[in-house]
Amino acid sequence: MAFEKYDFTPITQSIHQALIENVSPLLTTIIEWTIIGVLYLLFIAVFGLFLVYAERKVCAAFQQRLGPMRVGPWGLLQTIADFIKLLMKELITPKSVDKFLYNLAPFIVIIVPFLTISVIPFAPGLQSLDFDIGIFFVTAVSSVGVIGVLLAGWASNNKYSLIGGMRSGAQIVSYELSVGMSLITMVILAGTMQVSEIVELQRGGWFLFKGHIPALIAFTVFVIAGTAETNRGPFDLAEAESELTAGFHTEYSGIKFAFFFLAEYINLFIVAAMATIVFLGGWMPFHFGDWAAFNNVMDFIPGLVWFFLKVFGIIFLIMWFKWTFPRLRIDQILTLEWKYLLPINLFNILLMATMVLLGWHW
Amino acid sequence: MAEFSEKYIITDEIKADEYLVNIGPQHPSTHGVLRLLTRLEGEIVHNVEPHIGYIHSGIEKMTEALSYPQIVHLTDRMDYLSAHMNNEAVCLCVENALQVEVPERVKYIRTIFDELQRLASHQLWWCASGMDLGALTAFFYGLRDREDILDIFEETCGARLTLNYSVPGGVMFDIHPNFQKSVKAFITKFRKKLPEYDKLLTDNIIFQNRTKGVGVLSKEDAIAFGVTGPTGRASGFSCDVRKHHPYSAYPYIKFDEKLGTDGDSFMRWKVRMDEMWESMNIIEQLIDNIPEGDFAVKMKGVIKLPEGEFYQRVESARGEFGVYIVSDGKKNPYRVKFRSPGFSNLFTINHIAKGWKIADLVAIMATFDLVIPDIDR
Amino acid sequence: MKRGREIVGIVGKRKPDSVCKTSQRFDRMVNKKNKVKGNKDIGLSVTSRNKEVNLAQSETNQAMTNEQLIEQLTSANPDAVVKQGSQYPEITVAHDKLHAFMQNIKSDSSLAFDYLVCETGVDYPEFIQVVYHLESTSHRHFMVVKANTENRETATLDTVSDIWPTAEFHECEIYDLLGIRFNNHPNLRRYFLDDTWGHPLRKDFHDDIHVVER
Amino acid sequence: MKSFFNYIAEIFSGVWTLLTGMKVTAKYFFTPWKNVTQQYPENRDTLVMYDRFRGEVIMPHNENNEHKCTGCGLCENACPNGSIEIISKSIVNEEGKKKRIIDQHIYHLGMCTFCNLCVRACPSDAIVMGQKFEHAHWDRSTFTKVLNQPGSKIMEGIKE
Repeated sequence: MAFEKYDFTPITQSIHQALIENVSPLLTTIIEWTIIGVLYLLFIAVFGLFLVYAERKVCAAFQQRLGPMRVGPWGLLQTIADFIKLLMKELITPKSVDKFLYNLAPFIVIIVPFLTISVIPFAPGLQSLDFDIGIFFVTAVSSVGVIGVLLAGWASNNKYSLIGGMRSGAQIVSYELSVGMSLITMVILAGTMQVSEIVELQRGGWFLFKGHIPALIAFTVFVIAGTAETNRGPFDLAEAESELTAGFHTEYSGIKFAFFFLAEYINLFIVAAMATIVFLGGWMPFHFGDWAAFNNVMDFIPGLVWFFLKVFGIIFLIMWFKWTFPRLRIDQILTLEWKYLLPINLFNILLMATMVLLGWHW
Repeated sequence: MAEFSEKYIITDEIKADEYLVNIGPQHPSTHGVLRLLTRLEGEIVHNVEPHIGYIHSGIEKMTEALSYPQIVHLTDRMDYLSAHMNNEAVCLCVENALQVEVPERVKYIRTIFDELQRLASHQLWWCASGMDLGALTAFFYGLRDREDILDIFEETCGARLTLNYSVPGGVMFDIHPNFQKSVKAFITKFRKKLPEYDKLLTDNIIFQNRTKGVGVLSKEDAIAFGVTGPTGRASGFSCDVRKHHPYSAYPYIKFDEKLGTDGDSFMRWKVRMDEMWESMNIIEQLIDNIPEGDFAVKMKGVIKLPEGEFYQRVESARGEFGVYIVSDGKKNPYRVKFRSPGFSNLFTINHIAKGWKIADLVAIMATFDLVIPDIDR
Repeated sequence: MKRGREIVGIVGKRKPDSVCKTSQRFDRMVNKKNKVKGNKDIGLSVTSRNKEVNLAQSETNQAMTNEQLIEQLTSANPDAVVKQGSQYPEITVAHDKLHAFMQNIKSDSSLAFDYLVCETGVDYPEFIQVVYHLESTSHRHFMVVKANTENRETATLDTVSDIWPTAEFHECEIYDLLGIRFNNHPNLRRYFLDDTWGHPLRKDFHDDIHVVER
Repeated sequence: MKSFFNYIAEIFSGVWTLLTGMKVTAKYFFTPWKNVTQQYPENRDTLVMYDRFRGEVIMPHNENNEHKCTGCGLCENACPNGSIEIISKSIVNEEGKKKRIIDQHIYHLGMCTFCNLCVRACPSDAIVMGQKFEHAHWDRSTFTKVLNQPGSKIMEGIKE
């Protein structure tokens, strides 16, 4: 197919080939690690900044405002200026905090997206780790982040932070379940946990359309639970600013605060990316039945562009939630999970399994 | 005063699994510098003790050195969201004391301004409590529509917030030639916007779950605690001064007093939303019928009240606002007391927030519509 | 703790354009649900006070005129001083009989002053006066009760916070600004000012640091 | 069974209310030309204040550097904050009579609450409310202004 020409495999292969011919295998591995690390670091920094800008613009548009307009054309450099400000700010460590845990928490929080992002295929051949248990890895690793939030809440020696941390703990632990369940639903359909293979299986059609009703339900549940897991409104109880001022990161300043901030947006990206991969066919272009002319045009758009288009679509949806709805109360959040999402999910898994068994999917 | 100091901080001993949280003086949901000393167990509120006085400006003391027109301008600064009602209260009190009958035109203008001010205040309340409940977009929609009212104010009075439009004997200026046109344009526009408010929050299932049944204030408690305004009416306490002790042009018009039954946060919300519709109805009844005439009667250069005590109640956006003037016949009052609705309303918060979660405390505070300068005076 | 989500319905009369369909649908649905459960106290409750200003009076048996009111009060309390020609019926009670008097006018069904509108103090050269503005929510009477302290130095009065809870907070304010101690008050503390301040609404209050006098 | 249907109905009606809310915000998102933000310092040229706007107290002078202030002091009395001070001086006019005229009409902008009482009190309409509202300044002393321009005279025909 036409979009095969955007495959990144030849590039990565040639770099690997060039290295292995010239230096020792150990050095090759080290250099490759470094390149990947730097690339991800750059991606996270740039994409995080961009997402912050995008959020400010999107929320401004929802609220009939213009958003940042002063720094750079249309305020494009605003987040960079903010980032520089955060870098230069004094790192305040309050007197009676648990210093070790207080300093550790932001790092745990920022490490998680780094780990998770490694299994995400951005485009054909552009993926650093291709486990055969990729989905499992994502669900396992992403729940580590809550430890950072809990540590931050506990170590800050601040009651607001503690409440925020505890809320976040209860919330994320609950919603892990729904995220996992809805992913399992799709794993049943796919028959594999390998991320690249899941994307490959959607060549003939996205899972959202292939699995029709149960996939749609799973997608809805995944988006809701994903929003909750990233601590974003209407589930932003952990940092509910009208109740807890800033929740678990009240006492953090400067770059440590930036870590929390950045991690939130990268987690947002990861949720959107997982939804894209599992439900919307990852980097696969949109095909409409047997309409060859349309499909060929779609094939000319590179996989990377498709991937990010879908990711931004879901990020926009999640932002739309945040800027429309009021915040839930902690018991209502748990009610939503245990009384609504979980039963629906369990039922949905059953439905999906039946469907796959009987071959009712497309 | 030392014997009272030990009671100053904590009224009861803290139990083993309780902890104290200071909500305020600088907290996003207190809308000012109110400090709520809250005893929590986990997230459950056990006791709330309001501490006020952070922006006490001593207006009652200041008035003792000012003449009556000058007092009027100070009342803008108390409940800045119902500035015109406060102005009107002082003016009515002075006029009653002097037995001055103001022209019909003044009464109509004042009533229209009252209702516009009530609309502006309720809009700010709507958007700010939306923000308290986490719906930030509501904040901007409310401010956007409030802007139109403030423009109308600015066109006629020259100020947006601290109007100082009523003066003893009338109003400061005649209405602007565009006034009627712009008010009508605003009402046409706002009638379309209010259902949008409902769609965005009132109907929203998350919002309803957050507010329904939360913070119930019974009718008996509302009366006993002197809770007035939309907050009291949501509990079924018929306390509308406009109905029971009509002043200005209120006797001439037909309007409903919106009474709730449940007294929960949702009812308080609903009563205020309904009052906005009612305010628009009132304005529409008056705006075309403003009689011709003077916009003020000629008062003496130095206004001296006869000896005696005078009390005037008006319905401000937050409840019953009262002015109590004790005059000794000089040009300055002997003593002025402002009965502010917020002061009485605030102190029920311990009574009704007990046993609810900290997020509900925010919802209750939001629906109480507190303005801190009104409480502190 | 009761966490019931009773449905409340629509208050007052709304214009048709204000009726929100989704809300009604939701209400109807939950109503149905609650009926199944057998909750009787649920339903749309539309109340609105209509045109008559005197609705409250027609609900109750009779409304007294101000003269009748004064007459009834003075017959029960012969030593109370009635001021003539004032804006509202006004009665001055001796400070030692204040609490009993207040209890009586609250509990007497023909008076039923259940709403303490305003409580404040005025500093006079010989005494400090506490002024109570009272209203009856059933009869819609309005009355002013006054009580003088014995002197200005040891100004004390009985609290009425056990009769009207709102008085508790107004009395704190009066204590803060005028320095009247209220006996039996549950939690008399200063609301606005620091302990180092005097009582600024007293006429002899002077503060060279904080107060600029012209 | 009925409770199960209620459960389902609750979910759908709940989601429906959420979608109505999202429709409202979406309406504004997709009509960005209706945005209400004003880019303030940039739109200074087109910014028109309402004619009654109370920005500061000014004393209009005509082309002959004449004003209408007689120095009667009514505005000083009317001001609640003491932001107006009138310093008058005695001169001998052409007829040889002693006459008090205004020397300096001092206006403390920093103390002014823009209540319009001074303008109302003025019998000869000498002072009016100006439209300027950008009063922020580095130095507090600039807030004390002398309203009558140097060398200005009182206009002819203004009654004492």
